[in-house]
Amino acid sequence: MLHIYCPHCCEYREEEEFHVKGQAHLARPLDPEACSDKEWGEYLYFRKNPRGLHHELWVHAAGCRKFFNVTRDTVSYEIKEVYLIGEKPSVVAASVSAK
Amino acid sequence: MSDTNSVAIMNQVPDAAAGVRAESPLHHADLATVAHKGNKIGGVHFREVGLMGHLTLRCDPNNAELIGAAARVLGVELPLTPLSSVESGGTIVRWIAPDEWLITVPNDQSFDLETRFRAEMSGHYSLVNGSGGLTIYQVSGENVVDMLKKSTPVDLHDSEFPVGKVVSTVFAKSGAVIRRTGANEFELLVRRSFADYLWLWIQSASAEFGLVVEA
Amino acid sequence: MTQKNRLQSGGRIDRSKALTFTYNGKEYKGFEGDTLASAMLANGIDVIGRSFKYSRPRGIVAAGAEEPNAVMQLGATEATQVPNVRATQQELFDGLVSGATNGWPSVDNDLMGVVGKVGGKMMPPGFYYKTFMYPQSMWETYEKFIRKAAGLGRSSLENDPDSYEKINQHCDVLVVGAGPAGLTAALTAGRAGARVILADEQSEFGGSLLSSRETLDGAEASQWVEKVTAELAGMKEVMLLPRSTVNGYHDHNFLTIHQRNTDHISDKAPAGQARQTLHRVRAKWVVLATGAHERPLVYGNNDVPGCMIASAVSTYINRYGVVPGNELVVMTTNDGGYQAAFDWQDAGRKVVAIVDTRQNPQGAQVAEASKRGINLIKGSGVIDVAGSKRVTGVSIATLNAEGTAVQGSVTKLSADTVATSGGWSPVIHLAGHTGSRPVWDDKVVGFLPGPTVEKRLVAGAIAGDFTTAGALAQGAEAGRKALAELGLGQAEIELPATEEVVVHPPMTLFQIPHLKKTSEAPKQFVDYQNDVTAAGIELACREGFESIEHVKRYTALGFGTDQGKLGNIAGMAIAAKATGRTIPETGTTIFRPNYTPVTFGAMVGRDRGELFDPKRYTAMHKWHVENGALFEDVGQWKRPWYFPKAGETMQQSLDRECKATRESIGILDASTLGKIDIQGKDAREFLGRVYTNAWAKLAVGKCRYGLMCGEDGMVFDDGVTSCLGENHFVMTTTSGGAARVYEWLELYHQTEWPDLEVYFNTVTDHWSTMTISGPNARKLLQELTDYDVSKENLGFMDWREMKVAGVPARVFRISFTGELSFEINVQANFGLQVWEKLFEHGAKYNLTPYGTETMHILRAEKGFIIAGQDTDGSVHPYDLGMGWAVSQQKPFSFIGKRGMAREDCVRENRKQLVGLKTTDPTIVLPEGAQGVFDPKAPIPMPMVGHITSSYWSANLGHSIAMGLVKGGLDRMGEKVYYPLADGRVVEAEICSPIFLDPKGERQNV
Amino acid sequence: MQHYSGFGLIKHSLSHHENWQRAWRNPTPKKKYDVIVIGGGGHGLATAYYLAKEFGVTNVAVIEKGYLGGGNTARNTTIVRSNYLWDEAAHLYEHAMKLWEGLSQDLNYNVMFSQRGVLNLGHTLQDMRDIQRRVNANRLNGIDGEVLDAKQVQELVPHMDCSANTRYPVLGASWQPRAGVARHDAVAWGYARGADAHGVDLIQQTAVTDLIIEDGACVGVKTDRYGEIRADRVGSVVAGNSSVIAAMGGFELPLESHPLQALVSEPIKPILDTVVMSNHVHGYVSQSDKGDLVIGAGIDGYNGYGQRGSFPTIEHTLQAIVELFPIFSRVRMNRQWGGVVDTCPDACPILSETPVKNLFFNCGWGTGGFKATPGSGHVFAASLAKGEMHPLAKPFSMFRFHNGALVDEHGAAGVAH
Ligand SMILES: Cc1cc2nc3c(=O)[nH]c(=O)nc-3n(C[C@H](O)[C@H](O)[C@H](O)COP(=O)(O)OP(=O)(O)OC[C@H]3O[C@@H](n4cnc5c(N)ncnc54)[C@H](O)[C@@H]3O)c2cc1C
Ligand SMILES: NC(=O)c1ccc[n+]([C@@H]2O[C@H](COP(=O)([O-])OP(=O)(O)OC[C@H]3O[C@@H](n4cnc5c(N)ncnc54)[C@H](O)[C@@H]3O)[C@@H](O)[C@H]2O)c1
Ligand SMILES: Cc1cc2nc3c(=O)[nH]c(=O)nc-3n(C[C@H](O)[C@H](O)[C@H](O)COP(=O)(O)O)c2cc1C
Ligand SMILES: [Zn+2]
Repeated sequence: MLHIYCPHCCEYREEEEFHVKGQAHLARPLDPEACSDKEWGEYLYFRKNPRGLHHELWVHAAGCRKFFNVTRDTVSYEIKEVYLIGEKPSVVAASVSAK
Repeated sequence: MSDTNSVAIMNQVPDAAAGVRAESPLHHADLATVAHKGNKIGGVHFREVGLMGHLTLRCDPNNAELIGAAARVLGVELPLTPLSSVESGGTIVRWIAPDEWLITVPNDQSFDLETRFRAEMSGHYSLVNGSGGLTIYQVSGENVVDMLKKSTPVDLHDSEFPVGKVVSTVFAKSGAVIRRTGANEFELLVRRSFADYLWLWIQSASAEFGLVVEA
Repeated sequence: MTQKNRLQSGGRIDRSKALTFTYNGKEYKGFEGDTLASAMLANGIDVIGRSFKYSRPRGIVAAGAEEPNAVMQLGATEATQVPNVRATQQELFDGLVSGATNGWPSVDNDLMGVVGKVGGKMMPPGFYYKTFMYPQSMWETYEKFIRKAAGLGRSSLENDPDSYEKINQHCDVLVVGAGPAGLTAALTAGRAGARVILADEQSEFGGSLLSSRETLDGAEASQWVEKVTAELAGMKEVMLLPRSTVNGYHDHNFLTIHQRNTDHISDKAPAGQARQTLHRVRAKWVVLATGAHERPLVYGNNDVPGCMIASAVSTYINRYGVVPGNELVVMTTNDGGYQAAFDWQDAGRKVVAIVDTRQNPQGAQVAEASKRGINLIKGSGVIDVAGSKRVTGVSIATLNAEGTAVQGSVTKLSADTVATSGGWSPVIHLAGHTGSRPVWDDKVVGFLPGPTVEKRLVAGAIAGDFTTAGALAQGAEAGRKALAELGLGQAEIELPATEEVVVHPPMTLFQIPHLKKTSEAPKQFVDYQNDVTAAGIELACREGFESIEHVKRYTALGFGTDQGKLGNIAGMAIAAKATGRTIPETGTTIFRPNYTPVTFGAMVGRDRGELFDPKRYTAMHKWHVENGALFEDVGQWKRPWYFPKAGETMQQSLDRECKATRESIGILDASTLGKIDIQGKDAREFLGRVYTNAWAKLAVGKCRYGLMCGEDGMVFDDGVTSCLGENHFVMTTTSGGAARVYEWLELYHQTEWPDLEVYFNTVTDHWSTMTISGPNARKLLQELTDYDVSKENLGFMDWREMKVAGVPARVFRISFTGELSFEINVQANFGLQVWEKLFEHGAKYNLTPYGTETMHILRAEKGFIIAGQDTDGSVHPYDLGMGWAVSQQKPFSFIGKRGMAREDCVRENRKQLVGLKTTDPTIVLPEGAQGVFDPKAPIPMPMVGHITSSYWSANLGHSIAMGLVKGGLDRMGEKVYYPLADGRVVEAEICSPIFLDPKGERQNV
Repeated sequence: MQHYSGFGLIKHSLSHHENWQRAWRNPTPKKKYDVIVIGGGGHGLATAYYLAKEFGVTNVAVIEKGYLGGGNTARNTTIVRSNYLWDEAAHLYEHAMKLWEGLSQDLNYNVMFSQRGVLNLGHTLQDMRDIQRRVNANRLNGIDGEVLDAKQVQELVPHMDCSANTRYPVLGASWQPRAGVARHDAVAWGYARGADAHGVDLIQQTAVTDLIIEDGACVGVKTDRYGEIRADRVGSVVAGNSSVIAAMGGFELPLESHPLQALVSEPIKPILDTVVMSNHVHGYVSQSDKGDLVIGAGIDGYNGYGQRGSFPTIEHTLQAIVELFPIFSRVRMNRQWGGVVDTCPDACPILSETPVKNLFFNCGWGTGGFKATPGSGHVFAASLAKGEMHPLAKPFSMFRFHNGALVDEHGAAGVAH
């Protein structure tokens, strides 16, 4: 069970207090009508789903109800960093596959 | 500088003259009788403090003007430190989130308080009366921590959870806002619809220590 | 029978407290301090069960968690039956009732044993997969027989009378295991004031020290244990948990401890006590000091009762005062095994020989053996034993230096007990639970915990140091390390003086060779519980099951309730040899929770029965109960379903409720609807983005219905939102959808549109909501308020503040029934009061309470949808014929707009919601019926959509239904057929879903 | 291939089982194959088997990074049923069901497919509506199924608490008598043995580390152990790791990999003959032929490749099991584990061409693909053989997530299996 630091409550809390909301930094296209079906479909459904470092969105559902970002290793489950909405992660995958 | 027209505020409490009985969420449990008939000694004490006025204030903690105005209305500074609370006179102010505080006053003062907020504050904030939806369970006693440990995953050790600390968290399969009010004294703010479930839970979790119901 | 194997003195049992227990219906005596196993051995019980596959007689081989055979049925009553209790871990209590889990008609004379003997040869690993296939139709019959043989113990058939506790714990250091290493770790951390939990599965602290005769500071080791335990017990921040197994190690240092509070007293917990407690621990640091398990050697017929591990023999003698036999042969690959012989001899029984597989062992133990005059046979091994229900003799042969082949002749000796030691396996199980893989250590001849991301330390035998001095020192060191990491300062403890031991290097040997090839040799068991033999493992490898995981799965190695604690390493070694690999190349299988099995009840705690899931109530709940309501579960809410009167059928109640509402007035408790207060100057803009329809112009005092879609354009919630002030709205959601919608709004606000000035607060529980509906609704309301509720003053889709029955209220004139309706909202503290007042005044109008079912009928008569019933996540507003609720003109591309414009969402012939009238008006279509256009089509029939809602309408005098039909909106008047399960085909005509008052005159009065 | 039979067992026992053939070879891969299947789980092995046996493509390699059948195939609760709601899914799963019914004989390997029936319980009125809807659809699609009321359920499962005084009483159930369970490992092994016998090379302990893409077409794979291996067509059948392979091809999939957990009790004497599943209280259970209760837990919300999930999920599941079967309260849990399930937004699989030519994906089976193993393998083999998707696979293109033609099986599949 994960132990997660809420950057708003400023302490660690149990996973049971949180909901995970999937991949972080998925910005809603500013002009949806300009998107093709393909682009809209990709926004809606297609995900990085990486094996390794992953930036994801969580909400402190039973606590302060604030959303925030977590960088977590999806294999070791280690949490590398927690950061606020609007911020960029400082821990990122060393090399993204060239292709 | 009032924006009372843009929001609807309402005195939700009937005049005393109307003779309307108010019923707290645990009214049906008839705690008075339970208290009378039940244990007189035990490791956990329970009391419902119902029918209080509970107002949720939301505003930007970095907006000095609003924060200052709130302090003027309340007579105390809003606690800006996460998970802290202040208590002054009959008023309790709890930090709930960086932009949210839960204020408790006697229910018949909630309209007055709301009116004063509306008069004093302007700009982007919200104030919501949630009095009907909340009740307070005061739990105390030698084994109160033992009982709470069965119910919530937060760390209740004095070093981690000093008097005055406030935590919104999971409580059994529901939730609660927990505030420590003394060495062996806590206040749980619970939602009306879950009140009966939590009451059953607390009875069960306290059974081994003996539960003293106060009314 | 007397306790023929009990020593007159010694051990940690209390001979003054005799206890009676029964095994297989026969009474025996033991003492306080015994385990069930030690008491059985004391009484000379050899056969305690039959093996799973071959039904071979089995005896006790170990003394702790690693025991594979002594798995018993426990319980004096039906309700307190527990299957598969390990006798070596079950403390004896007076009145304990136990039995073997297998064996028919009895363990001693088991008929399946004959099958095992004869058929055993035909049952190599994987035999199931190779047979029982033909003819295909016979499998069911074969399987019935296979299942007859399944299982060990049995489940109780009655409900558990006991309760279970669950507690959340937090600590600085969790120390697992209270042997010398765990004790010094805990003491060091404890002295610095750290919050420490020390857990040990055994009844007392001390670990291996409890069964050894070594001294600490010149005194019995147990004295030191007592001293340390007493000091720990006096520390405020230290929690001591004996009889507590750390069963799982989860991510981020979350561990669970299974504490058995009363299992040592009785099979049923005393009144008021929880039988077991599950501790859910979040530890800042974990010290694993779980010790090591001795490995038995693998040799011919090594499962005959009387074959044991050497350290267990010592434990029974030293800790329980029980010598489990008369004539002992020890076989060992290391110095450790000798101690059993010494203990045996000191207990006054005969040591036949020590057989050391090493060619030339030297050192203190060897010297001691010769001093004691024990027959020491070097460079040899026990290759076979004689006997079936008890060992009667051994065959000993000389081995080559590597221990891979027998050399020379075989000597037979008489013996009834064979104690073997094949070295020690560190108890690394917990270290592997979070994905860390163990690493092999040649010197230790065992696997050690691998690297981990957890904040975890190891100390003592688990770390490969098998000396007491090492354990003591490593424990203290782990304690100091944890303190340093935690920044909790420092603490020193004084370590007791230990006896010096000079150890001769062990030999790496697991399987004792036989004269014959393994496949032809007598069965050499590796995993007793699953009857896995060395030959079986070799066969698996030969057949291509080379990965150790394949070996496990093909042979069932380590699959048992002991999870292979005793046999796994030997099995891996045998597989390694068979495939020409090293042990580290072969590796271990994965360690998973539980370390030892955990009672379901303990995992469940008090979340069962009444407390399984919260029941949510409205302020009027008590009234509903008193007035005979039956309830429907809606999410966690208990909502009145309908209010039957005495003697009424459900349909009669519904007819009455429906009619009363349309003819006069009905009332619904609608408090469960989600309610969200929205404030801020951008509230209106926000609503425009999350709803499909327009909000820019909704005036203060007005209400509007809205549809909420996902980004895919599919409807997921709906409800009425009212404008309370220019910057103030209250949104209602479905009862089940409230939490989801609330989080949805916050998600968009916090992550997408933080610049919009708006705040959301849930007020669901704050308001009691009661809906009065029907032609007399206004009259009733007017009686209770001074406010003028006339049409002119409170129009349809208006709301006003007023007092109702003296209570300040917001009254919304909205309608889900199509009748003149008022939704009265008051602070919930006054809800029941107002509700009762309505009845006081409503009696003359026959005010009739109705529940969700009547609500469903009334709204269906009007064609109103219920999100989640008439929608399923695959319909958009146009599919529902609700294009009117979508504003394509809004400047902002609201959520759902782009989604519903995708190619598949705008194609022809989508399923659309329509009304359906059965040709025979008396037939009520079942909800969920599937429609076809051609009832004669062969199966598979092309289906065109299903019935979502369907009722008998007492008001209309015919049935009504709504359903999805392909292209339905363009097929008005056409027929759809519903072939039902009972063979009937019901014909229905597509129509408007608005069955009643299509112009909406009734609600507009 | 050596034929397996009871008679063979007797014969081999006379030679002390020394002469059994290997179930499969351990070959060194060739430089080039007609088809490479990435992933030696049940689906990958079935694909290879049918490619060779039914479609004549025998120059095939299966490349497996661990041991055969060690992925989700090794860790599922083995429930097999075909009572899916939507036509597209129902036809695909029923195709599999038909193959299950003769599989042991076809493979000459007893996969212990046991048609002991599956119950999907309903606890709310909406559950019952959904059950009616699904069973009616099944019936008209030619799939067996019935709606049972609580009393009938009680008769089938005498030890379950079907009384009215539980928190969420059992109102009824759907019942598919032909559904059941199978021995998961045997399925993988049976297909592996069959594929090997038809000439397929099974390359174990070898991970695909990259795809070789030339001119927009996939022409082979790179491996950690044998370097480059070329092929005319490549099929990826790696379940939870599909996004990883897709990234090698330079695209994303509409998938998320989550931990899904399961657990077994200690073996107990047979007490439960059917499979009981409840979406509402969130637990499902059957009893294996060894006697252990095989219990499926829920899915964790976060992405995870660790083959383990969170403890509360297990607690929650056992609460549900004890709620349904209060008598199991004193039974004990032996082992728990997790798998990595590839969940699709519509709870249906992806059987698809991809943006890369000659690269095909079979994935997205999520929490419930074991039951589809034969059908999935068969249909995917047909597609790989032809270079064009089989008609039963067509609705499951990954591109449905562009145009919106989802097949939403959440109601029927959900978390349940
Ligand atoms: C706990 C649990 C319970 C379940 N219960 C059920 C159930 O009751 N009924 C049901 O129908 N389904 C169930 N499922 C789902 C089912 O297990 C899967 O859908 C199914 O087994 C998938 O089979 P597969 O062959 O596609 O994948 P897998 O068996 O996972 O095989 C994929 C293989 O690909 C290999 N691989 C991955 N990456 C690479 C690489 N780069 N190179 C080479 N090889 C690679 C993996 O090692 C793995 O062996 C359950 C799943 C879990 C986890
Ligand atoms: N004679 C030999 O060759 C030999 C070999 C190995 C160890 N030893 C002796 O063993 C001792 C090693 O000391 P130590 O402290 O490392 O180990 P220990 O065996 O003394 O103590 C370990 C304790 O941990 C408990 N335990 C294990 N797993 C547990 C779990 N999951 N939950 C709760 N409790 C659990 C065990 O029951 C035991 O009480 C020394 O005294 C050493 O001399 C001797
Ligand atoms: C249907 C089924 C039944 C199982 N039964 C047992 C069992 O009786 N004993 C056991 O130890 N493990 C059992 N397992 C679990 C396996 O030991 C193993 O944990 C699982 O296959 C996952 O593999 P892993 O733990 O090696 O990652 C079973 C697994 C499945 C899928
Ligand atoms: Zn928080």
